[in-house]
Amino acid sequence: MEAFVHFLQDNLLMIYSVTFAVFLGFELISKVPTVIHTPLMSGANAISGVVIIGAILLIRQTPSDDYAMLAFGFLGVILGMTNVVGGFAVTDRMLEMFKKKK
Amino acid sequence: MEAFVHFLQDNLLMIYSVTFAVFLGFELISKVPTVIHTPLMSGANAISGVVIIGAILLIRQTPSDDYAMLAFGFLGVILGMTNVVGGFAVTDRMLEMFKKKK
Amino acid sequence: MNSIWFDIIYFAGVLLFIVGLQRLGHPASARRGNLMAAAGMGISILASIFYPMEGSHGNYLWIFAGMGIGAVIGWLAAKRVQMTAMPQLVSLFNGLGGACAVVISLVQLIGAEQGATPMSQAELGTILLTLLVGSVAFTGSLIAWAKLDGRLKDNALVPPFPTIFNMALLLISLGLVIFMAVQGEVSMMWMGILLAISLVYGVTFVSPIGGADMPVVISLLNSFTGLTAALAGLIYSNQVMLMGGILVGSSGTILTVLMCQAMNRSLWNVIVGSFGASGGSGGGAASDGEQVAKELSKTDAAILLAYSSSVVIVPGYGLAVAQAQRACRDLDNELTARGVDVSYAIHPVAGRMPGHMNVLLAEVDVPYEKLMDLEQANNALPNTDVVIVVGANDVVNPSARTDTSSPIYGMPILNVDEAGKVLVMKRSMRPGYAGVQNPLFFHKKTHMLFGDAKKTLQELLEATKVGV
Amino acid sequence: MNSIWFDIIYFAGVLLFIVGLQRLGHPASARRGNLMAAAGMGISILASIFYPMEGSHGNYLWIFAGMGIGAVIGWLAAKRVQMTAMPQLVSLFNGLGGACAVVISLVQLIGAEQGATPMSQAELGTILLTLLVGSVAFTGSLIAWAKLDGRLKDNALVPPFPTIFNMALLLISLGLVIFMAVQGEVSMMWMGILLAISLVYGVTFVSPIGGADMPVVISLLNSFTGLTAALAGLIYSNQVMLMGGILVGSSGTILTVLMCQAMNRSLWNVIVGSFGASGGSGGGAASDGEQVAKELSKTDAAILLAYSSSVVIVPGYGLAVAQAQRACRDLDNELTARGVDVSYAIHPVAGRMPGHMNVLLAEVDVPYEKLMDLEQANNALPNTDVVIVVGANDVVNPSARTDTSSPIYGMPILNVDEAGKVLVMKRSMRPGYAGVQNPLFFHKKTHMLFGDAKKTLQELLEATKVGV
Ligand SMILES: NC(=O)c1ccc[n+]([C@@H]2O[C@H](COP(=O)([O-])OP(=O)(O)OC[C@H]3O[C@@H](n4cnc5c(N)ncnc54)[C@H](OP(=O)(O)O)[C@@H]3O)[C@@H](O)[C@H]2O)c1
Ligand SMILES: NC(=O)c1ccc[n+]([C@@H]2O[C@H](COP(=O)([O-])OP(=O)(O)OC[C@H]3O[C@@H](n4cnc5c(N)ncnc54)[C@H](OP(=O)(O)O)[C@@H]3O)[C@@H](O)[C@H]2O)c1
Repeated sequence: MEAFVHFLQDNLLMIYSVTFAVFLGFELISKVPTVIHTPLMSGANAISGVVIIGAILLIRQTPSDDYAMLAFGFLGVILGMTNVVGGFAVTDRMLEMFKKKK
Repeated sequence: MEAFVHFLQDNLLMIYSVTFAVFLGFELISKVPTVIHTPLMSGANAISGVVIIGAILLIRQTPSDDYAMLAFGFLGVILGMTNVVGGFAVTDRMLEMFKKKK
Repeated sequence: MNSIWFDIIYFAGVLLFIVGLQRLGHPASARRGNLMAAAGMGISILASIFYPMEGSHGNYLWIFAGMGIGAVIGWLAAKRVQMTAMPQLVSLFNGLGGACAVVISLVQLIGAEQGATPMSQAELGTILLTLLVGSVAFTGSLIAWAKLDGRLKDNALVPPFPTIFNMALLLISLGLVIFMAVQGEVSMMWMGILLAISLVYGVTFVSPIGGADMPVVISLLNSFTGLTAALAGLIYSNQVMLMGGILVGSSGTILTVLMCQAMNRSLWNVIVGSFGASGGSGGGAASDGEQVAKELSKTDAAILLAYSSSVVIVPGYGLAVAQAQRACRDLDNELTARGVDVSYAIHPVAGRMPGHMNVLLAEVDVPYEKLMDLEQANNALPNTDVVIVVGANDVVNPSARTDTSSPIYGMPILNVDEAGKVLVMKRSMRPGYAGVQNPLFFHKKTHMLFGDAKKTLQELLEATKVGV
Repeated sequence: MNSIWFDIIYFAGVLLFIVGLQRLGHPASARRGNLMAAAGMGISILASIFYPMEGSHGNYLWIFAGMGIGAVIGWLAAKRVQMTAMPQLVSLFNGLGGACAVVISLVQLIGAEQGATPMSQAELGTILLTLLVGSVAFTGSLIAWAKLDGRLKDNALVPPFPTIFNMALLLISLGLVIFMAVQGEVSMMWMGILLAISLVYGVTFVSPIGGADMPVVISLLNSFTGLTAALAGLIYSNQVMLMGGILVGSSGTILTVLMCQAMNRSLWNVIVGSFGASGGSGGGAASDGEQVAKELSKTDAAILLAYSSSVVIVPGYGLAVAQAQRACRDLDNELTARGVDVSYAIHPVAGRMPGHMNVLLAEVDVPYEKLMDLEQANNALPNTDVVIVVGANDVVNPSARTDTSSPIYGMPILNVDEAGKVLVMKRSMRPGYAGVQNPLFFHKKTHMLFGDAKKTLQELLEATKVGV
């Protein structure tokens, strides 16, 4: 309980901004037309690749001779980067078709 | 400059939450039907009466024998409370009419 | 008690504001939304009264007395006001909110001047900005109220070269704020000057704008009040004031823009443009000398109506002016009793505020099913026998469809000229809000019934009852 | 350099994500929105590489090498994939994102076990949750990919009593997270068990869901990946991961709900319900013994088409299965050359993903003007001579209008039965996705053209060219 109260006190503004972000995510998407669902999903998926930053920070923290950990981090960066680049690229390809129609 | 950097550093999360609140305000309202404009304006006006909290805090901070300041704060509370109560009440009356139609 | 619990209540208050605003945006849930926002306000105010505070002097009596008085005033005003006077009242309330912010910032500044509360430059700047914006919201809202309430003529209190004049005032007051903030010290004199200029600016900002544009102005001033609440929240490091104020500030801004869009105008055009001010009063007369508007006697009109099978009523600003909603409903009842199919076509910007016509017709219990929105109406009009235009003008002006030079060009209108016959009730040939002539009045299908709308409707009712 | 500058870049990255998502929601601005989000990602990644960090060991070579490899793989995969295989690819990418989170959390946990990085209970719990959700997103996405790619049958890998089984796995894994977090210590064994259970749960969560529901599942798993990114952001106190992840998490959730609504189903029904799994494969046959579906020869059909003045083509999932878009376009060209007015009616949920039909038709350059949405089509259909239904079924099923017991009751459909004649191309009398019989096939206006859609269309084209 004590710890929880402390946590709230220290992170009040973070709680505000996270809550607002949740509402914002809802509101942004709540009225999109059906035809845009798939590209939107794909674009959101690419954004979720932001987790790659975790892998980058991991590598930076790892001592340069701890090869096992570095290999792990390296794998993480490859996975994340594939998600990011592939995700945005495939979304762009999907959307190309909408543009053509204008 | 120095001060500005310091300000940013200390208030980063507040800046996030304020920015999100701005976006949220926009998104919440951006697609409302015309017929709801007036009650919405009225409701938002009532919410802006939240400034009354400033007057309340002011009174609480003022020494109990500083009558001039207390009178000022008192005036502020009256003004703010009129805005709040009147605002929500008049909005409710406007919206009563929408309900009748259902 | 640990202050975190009160912070949680503030947080809940903010959430209630957000969800309340969201609900307010949909007619079906709007009332609940308003109540939710009110609940959020209630708990936030309570939390602020009991929030643990070092060096609190209590003074609860002052607080509760003030709240009690304000609540009673607000409640009575809200419950007693006429439906049609509601926009004014909202404006008045908004002005009070602005005044509250002015009072707060003045007290803070006086405290700083007496050296009671030391302040950083940033804090001082914030307080001065609160004073500035609050003052503008205060006097601006009062002017808007006076105009809507018919207490102030459209061209009263207008400074010479209003646009330049206002720009100058704005720059001077902003300059003063920066100057004082950089100085880091409060002088009573400079503070007084800033206050005076800000109050004047509020007046001259609103006075050149036409009375009919006041709803837009109120919405704009409302977002100003929101901004002051947010600034005050910064001063007190109070989250609920800050976030609530920001939400109102941004949603008020976008609402203002939406209102302008609904009239097919830009915000800039509303603030600077003057056609709102000239409309309605401008001379006009039947400018096109060759065209003639045909009149019709009340008896003939009554016969026409009684023998038609479908009638659509198009209400406009004139209905509100003449307070003819009851008479309109009576005629509707009579015709319906005779087997005529009567419905109403509501243009989104008919009248002077969004939903104006809905409000008036709801007042006399016109059932919801009889109301058609723009799209429904335009689908129904080609199959309608007679259209009665009751004090509407711009919203049925066909030149919006065709005349690219018209100020209302591009605004979607009710295509009443597609119906069989059109009866137009107005007092003269003067133009409406936008100040443009209406070719509908010279259309071969159109007949005019001149006179006050209420009187005309009552006479028509008589004629229908007696004559036919 | 002061870290605040990098924080500002992170902030800009978050803003670009928000504005990008907003733009992505409107077809006209979606492409720009995607690019904005990509730009936000680019600057955020760069900022994270150079963010001032105490005790950074650099290792830039590892970072850039990994980024290079990942970028090439992602780019090639995105550019080479067939249009129709895009949903699979998105699922695969999503799985990789989940895997990345798994790798990160594993390394953190191993570090904690070796005592390198001391951790609070809250931190430990957050990391374990990242591991759990990331693993589910990883294997779940792989299963979704395999199903969409036709590599996994609908009923493969389904555990006994799937709903109970999955509920149990979920509770066990959550229990493990809490248990380990409260202990405050990492043991390799428990960590291994949690990882294994989470990975299995991902498989068994998705495997009972029908292949046709995969778009919904992918969207859901995508919001899971967003959640892991946010959790990882908490671990690193990194704002852009936190906020970006939250945004994806919440918008992904609401998108999932919207997708379900478009099919007139609930999310719960998609996850637990099995009609998605049985549809399409179920027996069916012409259940109603008394009704007979009429067939038509290709030659007769060709004559009918050539002499009609307006033809509407309704594509459905069968068009995608048969890859008949080119054949469809060819017939369209031939008919148009003969003066027939040909257009396409696109139901919002035709096919197996939103926009599926638009994608296929765009691939063969059907001009935008020829496409009608649901509303336009239903206005045009009463004046249409012949409708060709190419492998669509549920979206033209009239029982959605009338039969309250039907699982698709209430879904708006294309009212093809209001046109003059209806030609239906499919291979058998088997039902479509929803597994319900379609009375349209027995309608007096309907004639069936049995066979693979591509072959049928090609034969029709021949018959039109030669025969008439
Ligand atoms: N709804 C909103 O939110 C809003 C807000 C601001 C501005 N506007 C603007 O207001 C206009 C609304 O159009 P509208 O067609 O409703 O009104 P309008 O174009 O302003 O015309 C009103 C007409 O009513 C007549 N009238 C006035 N008093 C009357 C009385 N006692 N009896 C009979 N007739 C009377 C006037 O003609 P006589 O003088 O000849 O009688 C006038 O032509 C639009 O241009 C819109 O853009 C709307
Ligand atoms: N769009 C989305 O986002 C989405 C996502 C998930 C689910 N859904 C659901 O999917 C359904 C879509 O409806 P729909 O009308 O497009 O498809 P459908 O109802 O699934 O019917 C497709 C029809 O195509 C026929 N077919 C299959 N292969 C064929 C071939 N090679 N040649 C000719 N015909 C072939 C099948 O009949 P035969 O087997 O007799 O040939 C089947 O009846 C809706 O129920 C919707 O709710 C949509």
